[in-house]
Amino acid sequence: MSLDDLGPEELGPDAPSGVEALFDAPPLPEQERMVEAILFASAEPLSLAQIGERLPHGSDPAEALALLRKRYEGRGVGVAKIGTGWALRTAPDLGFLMRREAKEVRKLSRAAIETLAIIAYHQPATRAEIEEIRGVSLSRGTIDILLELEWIKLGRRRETPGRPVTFVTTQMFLDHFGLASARDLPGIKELRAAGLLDATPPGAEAEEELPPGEDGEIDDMFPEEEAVA
Amino acid sequence: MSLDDLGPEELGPDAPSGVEALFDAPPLPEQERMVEAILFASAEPLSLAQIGERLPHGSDPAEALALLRKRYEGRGVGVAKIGTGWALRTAPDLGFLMRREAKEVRKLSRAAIETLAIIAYHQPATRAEIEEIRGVSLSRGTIDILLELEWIKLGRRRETPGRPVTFVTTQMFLDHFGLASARDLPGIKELRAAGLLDATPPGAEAEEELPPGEDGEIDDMFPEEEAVA
Amino acid sequence: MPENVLDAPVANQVAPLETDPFDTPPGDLPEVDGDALSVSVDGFEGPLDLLLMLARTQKVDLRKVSVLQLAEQYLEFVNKARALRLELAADYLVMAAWLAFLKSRLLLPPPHEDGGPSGEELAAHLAFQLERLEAMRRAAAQLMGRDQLGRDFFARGMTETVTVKRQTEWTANLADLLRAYSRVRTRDEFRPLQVDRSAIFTMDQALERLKHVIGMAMEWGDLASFLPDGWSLEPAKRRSAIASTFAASLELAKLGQVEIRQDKTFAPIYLRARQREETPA
Repeated sequence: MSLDDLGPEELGPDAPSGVEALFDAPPLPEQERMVEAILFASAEPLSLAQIGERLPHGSDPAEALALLRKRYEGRGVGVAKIGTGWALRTAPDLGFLMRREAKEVRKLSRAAIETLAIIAYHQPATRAEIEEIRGVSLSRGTIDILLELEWIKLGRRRETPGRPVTFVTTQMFLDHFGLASARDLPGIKELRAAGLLDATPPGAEAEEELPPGEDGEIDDMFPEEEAVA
Repeated sequence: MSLDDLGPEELGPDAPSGVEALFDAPPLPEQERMVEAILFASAEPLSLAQIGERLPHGSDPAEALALLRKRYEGRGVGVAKIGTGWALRTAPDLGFLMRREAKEVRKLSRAAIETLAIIAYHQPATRAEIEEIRGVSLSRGTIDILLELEWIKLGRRRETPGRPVTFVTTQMFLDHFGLASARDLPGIKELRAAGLLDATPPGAEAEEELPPGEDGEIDDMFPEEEAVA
Repeated sequence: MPENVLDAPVANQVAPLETDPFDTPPGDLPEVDGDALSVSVDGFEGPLDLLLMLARTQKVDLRKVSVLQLAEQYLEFVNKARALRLELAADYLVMAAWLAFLKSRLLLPPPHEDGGPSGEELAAHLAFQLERLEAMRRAAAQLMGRDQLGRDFFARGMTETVTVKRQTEWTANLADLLRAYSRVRTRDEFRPLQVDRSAIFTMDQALERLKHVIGMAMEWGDLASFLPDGWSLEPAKRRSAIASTFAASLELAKLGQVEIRQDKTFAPIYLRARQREETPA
């Protein structure tokens, strides 16, 4: 039996130190401490893989993280899931205490907020799709403010004529709004169930004469829009 | 005796709720949570008086802090006294895990980001091509920084006289900028539409940007650059 | 006829949307108040936004909105705005034309199978667009109403724990990268223009030539007939020659050597030498 096969249980916390111990993972409670320190020190959310990289060889980051999450339950600070990552964040109910820490948040225009919401709920979304939903063309500066905030980034180009760029939301977006994933956007299930994230009304015929202002772009999201008067 | 004089001990956690409760300090465990969140979010160590200022009226910061210190004993993060203040710090014995956090974050220089952008859009690109597009010669350090960041690497040598080395972007580059592929970078028209390109000089709209990474021949790639002195 | 929406105090119907505390700086709000004369489309973000506001005045679920009634409301709004001589952007007029077309489709008996969508299908799609826009607005408000990082909950305040090894991490974000490329490419576009001089007929050349040939032109002659030989065929050369010859003719007119005539806008321009005998001394 090689030393690598020895779990921390076999060796126990009192395992003899020495050369062999260098190859053992520390006991789970110690791993939990380490995950705590690692998450605490990182400004950005860390994925399980990233946490694992920093732990000693043979550690079990998932198990250690699970213990840590439990320990922080109901505390003033908690372990938050943000996309594929994890981070320590203060409990939302205590926000009122931190007023003086609060940064002045740039006031976004109505166009920017709606554009963000459309990208979040319809992602990946092209410029033409955003314009079609809002019924107006996107003004300069709207997309670039959202890029600057790092709330959106480029997705894959649509494989349709013109190969338009698409936009998707980022982990910073999830972090900012305290979302574990884009699936947790408020009301998204209801919107999907009501067909409001589709391109056409439920049961609509494929061939349609559409109101003006539509781009008639062909893509995954709006497959039926090609026929424009 | 006024309500303000009542410490949480007098009222206890089961103090009657009602109008008076609005003026009561929260129960001590709640105060402890609050101190935890306050210390976590603060950018500098806080004195007991400063903690007290942020807690609801009538709280007992010393008592709450004592509880918190006890809770964090032996954890991966601890309450540390720094000068006259208190702060949450990672446990000193776990410093070795944090070494990679001790980074000085600096914005990339303008020359470096421009060079990177040119490589991203025109890869594989030679030094001469980068210089031609930027109109200035490239300093050694610029390419070095990008190589060191592993955002660019050496591509195939160009089969032209002198067989110059070329540069291409890496997977790390894509990861850092949240791109699925270099082909998803927007073209000039899309940059302009997104408001990232401010000026529209007369006649500029005729320009059609090649999608990056299309691997065009060098002569096709820079057709307009021939007139450069 | 539905109630006159322009006269109706609709501000309260707009209200639910404006409860979003993060947005709608003053001046962004649609301005339709009780005064029939204050019709303004400034506050609306395009015809769809206006339609949505009008749809809300029907006080029904958007799924049950009467598109026919909505079309009438919109057309009435547009007519009123025109009667008041308000400038309406083109997209408002395009929408008006489309709604008039939709209205006719809804009112007339269904045409023979011409393959086009029926009025009902068009109406259903419009109702869907309105519902979807409203849904996105509500979603946007919900999103902004969530607890936000740095305002309601916080990341760790201090940035560095251990300063064992100083390491510089270079960073840049996607916006930086895209801006950098834009900057490089724009700089390119601003390079001094280098034109192939062979295609340029300079004003000096034109002046020289015109001075020489105009003396013989006692009758009105089309500007084009004064172009130098070989400059009329190629469009680029022709354009340059016309521009410089025209500029030269203005110059000569100023000097009193040439008369210029044009019957109406964009009509051909005629030149002739100034008739000396007609000039009072």
